[in-house]
Amino acid sequence: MKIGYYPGCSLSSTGREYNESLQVIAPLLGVTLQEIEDWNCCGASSAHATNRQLSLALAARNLALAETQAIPEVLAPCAACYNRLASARHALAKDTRAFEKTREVLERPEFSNSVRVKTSVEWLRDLAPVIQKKAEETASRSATSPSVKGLKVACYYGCLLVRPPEVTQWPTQWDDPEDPSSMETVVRATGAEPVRWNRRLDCCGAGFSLSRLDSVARLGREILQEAKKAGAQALVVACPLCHVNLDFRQQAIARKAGGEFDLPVFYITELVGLALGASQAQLGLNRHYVRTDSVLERSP
Amino acid sequence: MSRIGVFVCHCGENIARTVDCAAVAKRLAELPGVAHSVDYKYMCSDPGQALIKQAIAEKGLTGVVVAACSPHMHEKTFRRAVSGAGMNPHFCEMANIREHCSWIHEDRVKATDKATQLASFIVEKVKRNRPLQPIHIPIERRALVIGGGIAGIQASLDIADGNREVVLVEKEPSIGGHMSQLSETFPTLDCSQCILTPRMVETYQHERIRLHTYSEVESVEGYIGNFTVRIRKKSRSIDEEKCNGCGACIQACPNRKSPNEFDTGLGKRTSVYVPFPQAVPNIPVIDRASCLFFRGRAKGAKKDVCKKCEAACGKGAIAFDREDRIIEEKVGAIIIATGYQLYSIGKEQANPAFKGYGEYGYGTIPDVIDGLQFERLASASGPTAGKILRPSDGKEPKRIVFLQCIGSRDPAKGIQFCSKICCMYVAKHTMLYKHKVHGGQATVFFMDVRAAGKGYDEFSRRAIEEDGARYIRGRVSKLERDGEVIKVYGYDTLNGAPVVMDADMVVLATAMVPQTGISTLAQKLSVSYDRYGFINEAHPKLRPVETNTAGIFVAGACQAPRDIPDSVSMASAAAAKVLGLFSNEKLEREPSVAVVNRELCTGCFHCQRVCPYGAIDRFEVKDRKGALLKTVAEVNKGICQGCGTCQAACPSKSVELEGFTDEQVFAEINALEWTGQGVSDEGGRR
Amino acid sequence: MTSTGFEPKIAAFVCNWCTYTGADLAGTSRIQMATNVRIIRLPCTGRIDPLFIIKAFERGADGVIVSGCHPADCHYTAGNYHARRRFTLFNDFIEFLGIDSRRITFSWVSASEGQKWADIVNDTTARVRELGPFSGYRDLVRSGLTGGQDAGT
Amino acid sequence: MTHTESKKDNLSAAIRGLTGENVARCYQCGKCSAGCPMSQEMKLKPHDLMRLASFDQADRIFGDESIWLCLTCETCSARCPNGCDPARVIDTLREMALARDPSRWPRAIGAFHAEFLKQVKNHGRVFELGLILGFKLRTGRLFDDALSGPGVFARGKLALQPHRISGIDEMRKIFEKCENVENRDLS
Repeated sequence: MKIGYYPGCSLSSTGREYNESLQVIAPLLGVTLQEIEDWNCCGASSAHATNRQLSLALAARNLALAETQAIPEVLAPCAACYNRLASARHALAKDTRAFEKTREVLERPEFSNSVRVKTSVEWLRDLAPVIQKKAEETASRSATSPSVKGLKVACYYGCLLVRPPEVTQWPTQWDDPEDPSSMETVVRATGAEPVRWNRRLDCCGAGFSLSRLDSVARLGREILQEAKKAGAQALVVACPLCHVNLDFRQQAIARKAGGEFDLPVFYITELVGLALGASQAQLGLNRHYVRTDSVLERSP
Repeated sequence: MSRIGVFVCHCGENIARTVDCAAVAKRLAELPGVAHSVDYKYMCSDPGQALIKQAIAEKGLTGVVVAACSPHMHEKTFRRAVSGAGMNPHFCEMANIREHCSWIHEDRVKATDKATQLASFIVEKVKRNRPLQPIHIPIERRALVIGGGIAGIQASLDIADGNREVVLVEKEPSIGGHMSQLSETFPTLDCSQCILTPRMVETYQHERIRLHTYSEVESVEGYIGNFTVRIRKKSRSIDEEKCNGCGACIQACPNRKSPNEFDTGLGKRTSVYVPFPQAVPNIPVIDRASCLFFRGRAKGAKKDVCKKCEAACGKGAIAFDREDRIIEEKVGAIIIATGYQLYSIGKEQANPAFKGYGEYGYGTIPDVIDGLQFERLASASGPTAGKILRPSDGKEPKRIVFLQCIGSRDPAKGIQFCSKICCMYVAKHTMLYKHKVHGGQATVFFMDVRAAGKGYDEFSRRAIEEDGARYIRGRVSKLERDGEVIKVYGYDTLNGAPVVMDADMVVLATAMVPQTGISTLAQKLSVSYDRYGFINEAHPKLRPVETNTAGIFVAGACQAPRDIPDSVSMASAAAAKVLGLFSNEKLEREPSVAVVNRELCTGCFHCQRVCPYGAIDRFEVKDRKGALLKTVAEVNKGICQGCGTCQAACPSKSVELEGFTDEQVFAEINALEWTGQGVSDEGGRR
Repeated sequence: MTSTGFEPKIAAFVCNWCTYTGADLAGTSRIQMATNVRIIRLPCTGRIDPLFIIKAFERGADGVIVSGCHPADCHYTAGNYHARRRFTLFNDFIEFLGIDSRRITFSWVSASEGQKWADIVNDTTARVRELGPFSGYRDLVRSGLTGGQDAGT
Repeated sequence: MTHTESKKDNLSAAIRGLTGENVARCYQCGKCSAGCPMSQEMKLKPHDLMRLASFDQADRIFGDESIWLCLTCETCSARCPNGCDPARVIDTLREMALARDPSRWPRAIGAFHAEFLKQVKNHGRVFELGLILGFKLRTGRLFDDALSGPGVFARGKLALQPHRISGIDEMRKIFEKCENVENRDLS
C-alpha cells in the first residue's frame, strides 16, 4: 500500500521523532510513504491569521504538486499542517472565486483540487486491526523488550485534528468531532489503555509558543493536571506543536504550578512503534525532554 | 343561441373614474350572443341585484356576466341573485374590472379597452357554461381522535358532549399523555394529576366514547364524511373483558428490573404492569421483551417458564397467546392529537437532521437529566416520592443548574424553532426545587425569557425575585464530569465574564419535537407536515386547526410546541369544527370537480399519477353480460378538489374539470383577437 | 423591426389562489402597472395545458405570463409541481416552434405579493415591447399544431 | 455601551463580502466565549467581536489587541448554535487590521508572524532555528525562554542549516501576488 506523505517543517526539526517513528512503523505496517517532492510550508500558523489568499496558495501548491506527482491521498501527520491543507481543500471546493484566484496565483491552471488529506490518527485507525495483530505477535515473541501493554494513557487530540467539523469531517465524517474515538482505537490496538478524561479536545496554545508564554503555560497546565487526575501515566499526541508545548515546556509549566507532572508525551506513532517491537532509540524517544523509559519499565 | 346579459358596475367612482362603464356596456352589446348590456352605479346593491333578476325574467337570459370587482369578493352574491331568478348559479360569472383594471391604471382609454376585453373573455366563457348541481355527500357522524393526551381527551369529551360518537385511539396502555407525568403545572402550580385524572375517568366512562388504548392507526381510506379506519389493537396478553384490575399479577411478577417508561427510566417496573397507578383503563399489559415466559419461549425452552402471573390471577385473565387484532371503524372526521416527545442529546437521533450534544457528553453523564425526568423526581407519585435526588447516588443536589434552549433555537443541532414552553417550566422547576431543597441554589443559563401568556411573566419573575433562582444570560460551551460533580463552562453575557461552576445536577430543557412515526401517520392521512414532522395547519392564521385535507383536523403539540392551555384550546376548536361539520346530514360541495368521459378514456391512468388527492379510482366498464370491456378512470367527487391537473395531463382529453373545460378556456383565449375597439357609440343594443 | 408605438398584447394564465389573489392585492393597494396584460383565471397552474400558450400566440398575443403559487404553497398541494415539470419540457419545445422564449414569463406570485405581480407585468410588457409584435402565429397554424383546437361559437 | 455611527467603515458588509459570513446571525448567546481558551485574557471576547462587527465598530475592534489573542482552535465555530464562524471572522479582522495599519500588530505576536512568513518566503519551509533567532532579535527577548538551551541541540531538535526548496522562485512569486493588497480585494 502506498500513501502520499507531507511531513511539514516541524517534522524535520522540533518534531523529528514523529517523522522517525513514522518512517519506522510504515514498512512494518506494509505501507510505503511517497513524500511530495519539493513540498513547501503550509503556512500555519501565520498565513491564515494575516493573509487568507496566501494561506490558500501555500497549502494549494502542495496539493497541486501531489496531483502532478500522481498522489491521490496525502498523509499529513502534523495536525496543524493537516488542518491547513484540509481547510484549503475545503475552501477551494466550496468557493469557486477563491479556487480561480488561487489557480491564478499559483500559475497552475491544471490544478483540480482532487487530493484527499488524512491525519495520522485516521490512517492508523484504519490500520488498527493490523497493528493489533502485529503487536500481539511481537509480545509473544519477546517478553523482555519494553512493552506498552497496560500503559494508561490519555489520548490528547488537541484542537486541530477534528475541528472545525465542516472541514475535518468533509467530504466524509471520519470521526465524531465532539466525541472522537479513533485515537483510543489505535491505543487499544497497541495494548495500552486509554483513560477517560476531560481535556481531549482543548487547545494547548501552541500558536503562542514563542509569543505568549503565560497563556501557553496556563493552557498546558490544565491539560497536564486533568490527565494526571484521570490516572494517566502518559499522554499521546499527534501534533508536533502540542508535543513541544507539553513535553519541552512541561518542566517550566510544572515549576509555575508549583509541582511536578512527570508525564511522558508520546507521539501516537511512537506508541505504535513500541508495540511493534521497535527500539526506543529507533523511534527517537531519546529526544524527549520528559523521560519515557520509566513508564515503559513500569508497565507490566 | 346564447342570450347573455352583461352588467357593468361603476362601483361608485371606483371603476367609473378610470373606466367608461357606459362605453364598455355599449361595446359588449355588439358581441354575438349578448342580448342585454347595461351599466349601473352599484351592481351589488339590492336595486342592482334586482336589475339582474328583472333582466333574466324579461329578456329570457341564458347567462349573466357581471363586470365589477374580483370574483373573490362578490361571486357568491351574484350567483345567489341569479339563483333567485330561477337560473342555475353556474351560468353567472364575474369579470374583474376593478382590482385588475380601474384600480391599477390611470389611462382612461386604455383602461376602458382592457375592461371591455376582460368582460368579453367571460362572455365567451359563460356561453359555454353548463348547469352544475352542488354535490351532496352523506356524512358518517362519528369522529376519530388519534392520541389520548390532554388534547385528544379534551377533543373527545367536547365532541361526545355534543352528542356525537368518538373513537379515541391511544398507542400507550393508558390515556393521559405527557400531562399525567407532570408534577405541578405553571403558572398556578396546581397538581397535574389532580386536574387530569377526573377527565381521564370521564373519557373512559363516557357512553359515546369508544376507547382503544394500546392501539395504533393502521390505515385510513376515504374522504371527508366517509373515512374507513383500520386500527391495530396490540395484544396486552391480558383478556381485557376478564381483568378487573386487582393487580395480583403485578404483585406476583418476579422480574422487577425493567426501566419504567412512565418514570422516564428513573424507576423500575415489573414485566406485567400498568404504567402508573391512576392509569385508564386500569388493565395491565405484559411487556413481552422482558417477560420471563416470553423470553423463554423465544429461546425455544421446552418447558414454559415462570407463569406466576397466571397462577396469581383469580379471573383467568392472563392470555399469553392473544395476538394483535385489527378492527375497522367508519368515521366522518379525524382529529390528529399525537403530541410530542423530547429531543434527546444522545448520538442516536429519531430525525437524521438532529445532531445531539457531544459537548454535553451525549447523555452519558448520569446526573445530567431532562425536564421530564425532573418532573418525575418532583412528582409525589414519582420514583423518589417527590424528593429531588440524583440518579447516580441518591444524594440531594445542593447546586442545580438548568440549561435552556437545548436543541431549540440551535440550527447547528438541526432545530431552529423555539419550543415555547421551556422558559416557563424551567422557572417552575427552580421554584419546585427551592420548595423541596432548602438551602439549595438553582442557576439557569438562558438566552431570552419568553413568558408571553396570562400570568406567565409574573410567574417567571417570581422564580427570580421570591425563590432566588440565579439567571445567567448565556449558553454553556460544555459539561464535564469531574468526579462527583459536573463542571459547567458557561459565559455571563450580561456581566461580560466566563462562568465556570460546579453542579450536583444539571437539567436540560430539551426541545419539543413530534412523536416518532408522525410522518408515517401523516402519509396515511395524506396531510402535510413540516421538515420536523409537525403537522401543517391549512392556514397559519385563519384555519389553525384544519389540515389541508378536508375532514382532518389537528390539535395540540403535534402541530407545533404547545403548552397545556394552548393544546386544550386547539382541541376544543377542532371539536367545534367537527361538530359544525356533523350538524349537517349531508355535505354540500362546490360542483367544480373533474369528470371522466368513459367513451374516450383509454385507461392510461396518467391522471391517477398526477392527482394530489388520490381522487382517481379505477372503474370497470362491462357489457350487459358482465364481461369486462375496459378499465377507465373515475373521479371520486367526494375527494376531488378541482385543481384540474388531471385534465392538463390527460393525453386523450377525456377528463374535464367542470367550470374550466378546454372549451371554456379556449373560448376565452380566442377572445384575445377581438379588441372591442372602433365600435361606434351609436351601436345599438340587442 | 421598429417598435415605436407598439403596444403588446399579453395573456396571463394564473392560478385562482395565489397569483389571482396577488393581482387583486395589487389592485387594492392601487399599484399602477402597464395595461397590456389580460388575465385568464384557472384553478391551478396544474390545469394549464401548454396548448393554451400556443393558442394565445395564435390568437394575437405577443407575450404570455404563467404564474401560480410558490413551490410548496400550492392550494392543491402539488399542482404547481406538475406545472413546473410540464413547462420545463415545454420550454425546449417553444423555441423549436419559432417562438422566442423571452416572450414567455414563468413565475411564482403569492397572494401577498402584489408588488411582485406589478413588477412581472411591467417587466414582461417592456421586454415584449422590445421584441416587437409576434407575427409567427400564422406559421403555427400552418404547421397544423394548433389546428382542430379551435373552439368557435 | 455606546455605538458611534461609522458609516464609512461598513465592516459587516466587508466581512460578508470577503467570507460570506453574516455577522448579524450572531444572537449573542456567548457559547463561543464560554468555550474559548483565551477568552479570559481577551478584553473583547469572541461574541463581543461579533457584536461590534455587526454594528460596524471598526475602531473599537482594531483599537484593541483581542483579535491577536485568538489561537484559531475553532472551538467557537465548532460549537456555535447558529452556524456562525467566529474564528473565520477573527482571521478576516486580523487581515483587515494589517491592511489598515501594520503598526497595530501587537509586538510579540506580530514579530512571530512576520518572522515566520519571512522564513517561508526565503526558504519555502520554516527554518525553526532561524525563526527563533529572528523572533528574538525582533522582540529583544533574548534570554527569557529556554528554547535556546543546550538540550535542544543535544537532542538534535533544531536543524542548524535551512533547507531551501527548489521551487523557491515560484514561492516568491506567490508571496508577491498575495501581498499585493489589490489582489486581495480587502476593503
